[in-house]
Amino acid sequence: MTVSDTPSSDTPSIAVDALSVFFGATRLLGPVSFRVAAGETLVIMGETGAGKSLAAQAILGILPKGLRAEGSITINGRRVDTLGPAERSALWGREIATLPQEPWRALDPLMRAGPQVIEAHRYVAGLPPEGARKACARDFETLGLQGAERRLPAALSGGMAQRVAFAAATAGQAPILLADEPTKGLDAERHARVVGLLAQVPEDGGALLVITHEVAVARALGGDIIVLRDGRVIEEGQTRHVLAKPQAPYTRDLLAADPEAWPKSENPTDGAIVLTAKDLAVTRGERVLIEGFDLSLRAGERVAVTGPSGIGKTTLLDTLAGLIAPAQGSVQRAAGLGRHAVQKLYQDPPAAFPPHVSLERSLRDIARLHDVAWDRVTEYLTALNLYPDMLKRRPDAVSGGELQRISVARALTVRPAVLLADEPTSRLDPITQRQTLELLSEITKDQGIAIVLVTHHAAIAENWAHQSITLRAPA
Amino acid sequence: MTDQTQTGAMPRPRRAWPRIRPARGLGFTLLALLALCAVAGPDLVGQDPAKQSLLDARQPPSAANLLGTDHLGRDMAARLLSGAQLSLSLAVLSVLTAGLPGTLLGIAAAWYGGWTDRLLTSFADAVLALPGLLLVLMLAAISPGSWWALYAGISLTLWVEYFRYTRQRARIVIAEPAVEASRLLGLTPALIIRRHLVPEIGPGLLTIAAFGAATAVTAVAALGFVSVGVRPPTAEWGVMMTELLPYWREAPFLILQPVACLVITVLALHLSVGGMRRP
Amino acid sequence: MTTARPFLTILAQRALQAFIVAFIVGIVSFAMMQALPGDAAYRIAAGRYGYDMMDAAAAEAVRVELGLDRHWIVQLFDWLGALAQFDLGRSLVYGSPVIDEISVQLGYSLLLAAGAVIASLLIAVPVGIAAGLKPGGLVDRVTLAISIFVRAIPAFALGVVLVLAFAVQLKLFPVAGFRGPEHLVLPSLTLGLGLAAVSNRVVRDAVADAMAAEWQLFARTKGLSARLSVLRHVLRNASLPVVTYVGVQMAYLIEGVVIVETVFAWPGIGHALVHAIFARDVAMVQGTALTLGLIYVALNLVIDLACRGIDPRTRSA
Amino acid sequence: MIRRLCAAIFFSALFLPLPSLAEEKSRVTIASPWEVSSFDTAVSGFAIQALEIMENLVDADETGALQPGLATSWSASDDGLTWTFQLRDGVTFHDGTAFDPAAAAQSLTRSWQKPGVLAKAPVTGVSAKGDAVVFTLERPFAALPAILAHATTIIQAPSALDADGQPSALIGTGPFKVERFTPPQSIDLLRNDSYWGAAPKIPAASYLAAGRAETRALLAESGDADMVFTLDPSGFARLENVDSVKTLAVPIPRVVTLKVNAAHRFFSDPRARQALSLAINRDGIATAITRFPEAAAGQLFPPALSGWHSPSLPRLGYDVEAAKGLLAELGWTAGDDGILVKDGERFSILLRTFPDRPELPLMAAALQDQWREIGVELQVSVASYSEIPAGHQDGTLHVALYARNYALTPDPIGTVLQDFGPGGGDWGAMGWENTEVADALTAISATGDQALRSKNIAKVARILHDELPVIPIVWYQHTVAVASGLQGVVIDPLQRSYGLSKVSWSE
Repeated sequence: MTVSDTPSSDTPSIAVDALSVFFGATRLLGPVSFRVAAGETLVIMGETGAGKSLAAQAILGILPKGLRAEGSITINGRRVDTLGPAERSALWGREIATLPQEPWRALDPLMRAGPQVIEAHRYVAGLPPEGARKACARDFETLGLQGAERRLPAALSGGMAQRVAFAAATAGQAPILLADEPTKGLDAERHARVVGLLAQVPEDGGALLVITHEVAVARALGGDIIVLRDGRVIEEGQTRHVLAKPQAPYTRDLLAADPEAWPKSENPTDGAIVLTAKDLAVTRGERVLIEGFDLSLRAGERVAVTGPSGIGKTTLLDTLAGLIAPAQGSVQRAAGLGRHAVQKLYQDPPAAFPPHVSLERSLRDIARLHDVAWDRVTEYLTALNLYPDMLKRRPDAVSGGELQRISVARALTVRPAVLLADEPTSRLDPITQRQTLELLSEITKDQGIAIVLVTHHAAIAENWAHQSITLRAPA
Repeated sequence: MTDQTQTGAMPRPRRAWPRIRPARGLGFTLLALLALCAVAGPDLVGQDPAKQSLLDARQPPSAANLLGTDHLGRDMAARLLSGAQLSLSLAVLSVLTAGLPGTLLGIAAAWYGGWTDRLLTSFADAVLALPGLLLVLMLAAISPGSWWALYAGISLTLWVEYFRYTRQRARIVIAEPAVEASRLLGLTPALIIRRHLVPEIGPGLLTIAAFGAATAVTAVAALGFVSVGVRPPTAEWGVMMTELLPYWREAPFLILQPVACLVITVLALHLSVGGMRRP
Repeated sequence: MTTARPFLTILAQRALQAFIVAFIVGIVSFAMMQALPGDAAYRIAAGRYGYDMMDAAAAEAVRVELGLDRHWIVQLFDWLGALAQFDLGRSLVYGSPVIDEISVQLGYSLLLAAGAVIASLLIAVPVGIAAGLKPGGLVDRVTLAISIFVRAIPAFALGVVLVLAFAVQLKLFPVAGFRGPEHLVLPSLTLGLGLAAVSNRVVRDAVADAMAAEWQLFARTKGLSARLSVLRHVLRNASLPVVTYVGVQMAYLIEGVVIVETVFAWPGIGHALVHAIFARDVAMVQGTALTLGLIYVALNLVIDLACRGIDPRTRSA
Repeated sequence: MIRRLCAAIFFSALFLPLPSLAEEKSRVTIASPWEVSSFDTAVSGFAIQALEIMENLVDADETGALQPGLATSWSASDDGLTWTFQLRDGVTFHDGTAFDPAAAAQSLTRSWQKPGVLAKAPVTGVSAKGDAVVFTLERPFAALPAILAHATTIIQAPSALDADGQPSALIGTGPFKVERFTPPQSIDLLRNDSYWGAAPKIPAASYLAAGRAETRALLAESGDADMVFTLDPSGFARLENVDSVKTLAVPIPRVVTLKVNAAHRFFSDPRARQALSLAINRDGIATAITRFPEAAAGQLFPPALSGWHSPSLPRLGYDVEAAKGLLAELGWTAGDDGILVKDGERFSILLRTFPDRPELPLMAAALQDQWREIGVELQVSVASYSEIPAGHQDGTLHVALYARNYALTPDPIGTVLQDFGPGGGDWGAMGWENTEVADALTAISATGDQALRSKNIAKVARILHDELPVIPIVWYQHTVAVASGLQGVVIDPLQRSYGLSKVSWSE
């Protein structure tokens, strides 16, 4: 990490003083102040929508239109918030590198992985073509990506895409790395690899700024931490200390919400069998993903299904829902169950609602079609800690946690016997995740609804479900 | 609340075309005015659009003839107003009769997929491969001078565009989890179309329609140019453009008038549609 | 979303489409020509001899000569049978082989169409990019207004105005005719402007979409300059919808071609088609329609291949 | 990359040295509306003749007087049934083959068997005899030489026909030979250096068919075309003010006429036809539409038709009240909407016309408005002109508007006989027969005696003027724009020739 004008060791790589972000007169974030020096790590943690990402955007100078930042930002000893857009963008890749939230979407879909890294070496680091190619080959080797140079982003797994993005982002040898939710949607194994990659940065003398809602990431990276809530700093200090002895109640809640800390669920009720799968096989194209899957689902039962990414968990769920005909074996619903007795919950709640229609409209449609009184729907909403007022909004105007609960209420409206939930909380912060899953278990227990939860979180499977099934690829 | 900063790296700039509230109001005002002109027709200026005065041909605007007179000494204002009736109804009708089946077939192709999709797509491709002009000219030849033949021919060549656009967009929407969820929840196809498809593809369709309205009128002009037209003394903007072309040097204000009417119509449509996208 | 199709599959699909198009075009144009009111012998005689020389006697002579009294099924099978031997027959009006007529005129029309597409791209691409880089900006709004205006002007009016400006006033290009490349400029520009009025908005949308994509932002934050990001990433991604749209536009080009050919006295197939329809020259209509249909299929093949060139997803995976 | 390449190609196309513009001004370019689509003289004869590629046995000067062409002299036998045309010696076709009686006879036989003027003449045979071509007739026909001056009787070389007997090249004997032919738009010509007559002064010429009058006017204005034929009134008015061109308007024997179905119950009484005629504002039409006020047709035969136009006939007038009176005499009364009614039937008729001559639909619209004044409702159908002969044959036609050329051949008798002879004609009278006219026409066609002809012509003209089987509206002017540097331009009112062989560049 040698840059010609390396700042002296006591100059922080990045210093933020009283940074606030406003929408009109509304303060969305701040004031926040922090500094990260070379070889140090700072983790910004907080609930979903706490404005964490705004901090990253303000530092880079890419705040969305209509938002305005105040306070000072200094990068490598140079005040940047007063600079024009062109000068700020000149820092990108050279002084400050950024790891994207969703690596798949951050890679050009039409360009192969190799060239996307090579061009960074060539145009950002200024290497000659041959040198850039070699540097890329070196990166791919170090990152365990050998052979992926000719692959298109669509042919990369999430973890691989994140590593390609890492190589591309850091090719310019910037001394600072900014990572916004780098582990979003990754399974446990990939999660660990990315965290390992990040942990390497301060060790190599870089400054690392990570934004995350996962306690495990903060724990693994150490350094300093800032806990945000509603855009305000709740607590800060050394990560080790804060995680061990949280002072603010909110931080305590956050830690307690870690699935590892959840109590083990009680024994299942002995309800009637509502859904049976026998010798089920799931295929993708010609490839057999899952074979010989058996399941007898009882009313009120909670079953968790875990397994590595790409094993076919979602396809299995669709087969159970009857959306896909089984490649082999059978799925049978108990006699008397109607067409709508099996419902799904989705990973990305905004994608599961018609985006241009108010939530109330969506829910009323369903209530009307199934002859359910509107009062019943509002009862469900209240039981899920939602107030009917928010239904006036569109799906993109409520938080992910709220929307997931609304989708639970929506599913309950059709009086299902089985709920199939596909990673319903993977995009939510720990507190919201816990609340959502707790409400789900309460309601399904009350209503005698069976639930199959697909998750990559071993602790959730262990602690929340009555029964946990781990899928493995057939030999 | 979730701001976009959470779900995406950055809020996307509006995909819509330049969108300004007052502009939209202006669009609706213009449309209302045009509709008024079409409904009231030549009565607005109290002149007979067919009445000639050969010796007063090609006169510039005056108190008696607000917009001047055409090559046969007919009042331009009265003819433009009378033309508004035909042109606007042609635009609306051809957009409707091309847009409705085109959109419905597009949805059907996307909804059922498989053979239905392949069949409809091949059919649309074959229609595109058949020179549209051939179709229009032949229909016009079946009933020379008839208004309906022109309109039917134009409408027949325009539907493919709606089909292609709808099919392409609807395929994406239908594949989304939101539609799957709605199906599982028991929404009827009609309701799914209303709640999911219409809001998603509507703005794009309206843009095509706005362009299609212009296409319909200029198509009449183009047909007039190859000597396929309506019976005199019918006034229609496209027909007038062709009729007045010979006088473009000595009286350019004549041909500019129907062109200006069409520009205003298309502009009004675009402004009031607000978002404008093409497939 | 994109399905990978091997090269041969594309060829086979297009070959099948070509066959279907040939069949449909032949049948439809024949059927419609038969359905037209009026006596074909009179129309053909009119087309041949002009109105000074055309009369009932000429029409009767034509009827006997061409065997128009035969049942339509016999006439259709005649045409299909000849077609199977790659014979398009002789023009009923001119007596010359249809293939000769088409081959001369088609060359000119293709030249014109190519000129128009190039002109439209030369206009639409820079304008669309300029507008798409800043959606909602001044350039965007001004070009939108101009697009609407150009769209609402009939091609013939645009043509004569261009001639007045560039040929009569500036004396840069000839008014009409088709001697050298300079004769191609104004007709191409007339057609190209009409096409560009729509396609610049397609380019603009595609560029605006690409500029808003997360990968574009990442290309910037990883250190590429705005220029490099546009050149290396945005343009390529934006070109996909544009290329597809150009393919669709081709189908509509033929209408414009007729007008422009007439205004610029350009010997083309659109013009020939119109005349053939008026003169009930069934053989010419069928031959021309067939040729145009096959060209459309061929163009689609080119578009498919171009998309494959741009989008590696359709090749691997 | 591709984009750059395309741009390079396009721009290099833009800035290539412009050969035709840079070329020294020696080639004369003609623009005219008429397309040349075929090698067949029966189809494209007019252009081939006017461009002097092929020639007739008989030529004609601007007044219509017959002149020797490829035949040096001709004579009829005493019974008038055999005509002998003595051919010119030492003439060769453009490809070097000899022009001889056999070639001439072959070409003429082809013309005779194709629809055209020769097919309508009472010919029974064409043959080569010695150094002459001999026609045998079934009855005397004085107009035969005139017919042999017609465009469809031009002589093409036998080598122009392909194996199937279809013409596949333009090979004639004229002062210009074809360099390049691009149907239907253009013909490039080179001087025929072995021409038998006076060689043209210009080395090369081009013909460009530009269908639109706007294009032709712009061609003239820009100087891209040196002789532009058939201008629209607006373009003509504009070019009159352009210094680099001269405009000319020559009256020609073409008349816009209205064919009336005299067999129809509405029109069987001559008074009905007279009423329709009286309701036409010819001056208005001539002033506003064709813009030659003096060309309002006061009678059928225009002054350009020397020998047939008779100054003594009273002009056809415009008198709406008189027209109404005549119709009232016939029992028509105005209905509620102002349209006349008789026996419960509205006076509503369909006019057929065609768009090939752009002024016709305009005049139709004018008639529509003018006849509404007298209570006649006119529907206008603008379609193929073949609808007119077709409507004539099946009797469904009411009225038709078209432009009739009475000098298709230098002697109008052929055309007039066709139009007003027994049974009427597709482009002439319908359901109207007059034995006096028929007899007079037969007499004219059989004799060469000028006094006898004049007497009979006057009779025909007078009867047509009174009875109005066709109602004349305006006479045509042949409008031409010529580059001011061009000399020796002669505008042929018969439109048989563009006069290319006589023009030259000044200096």
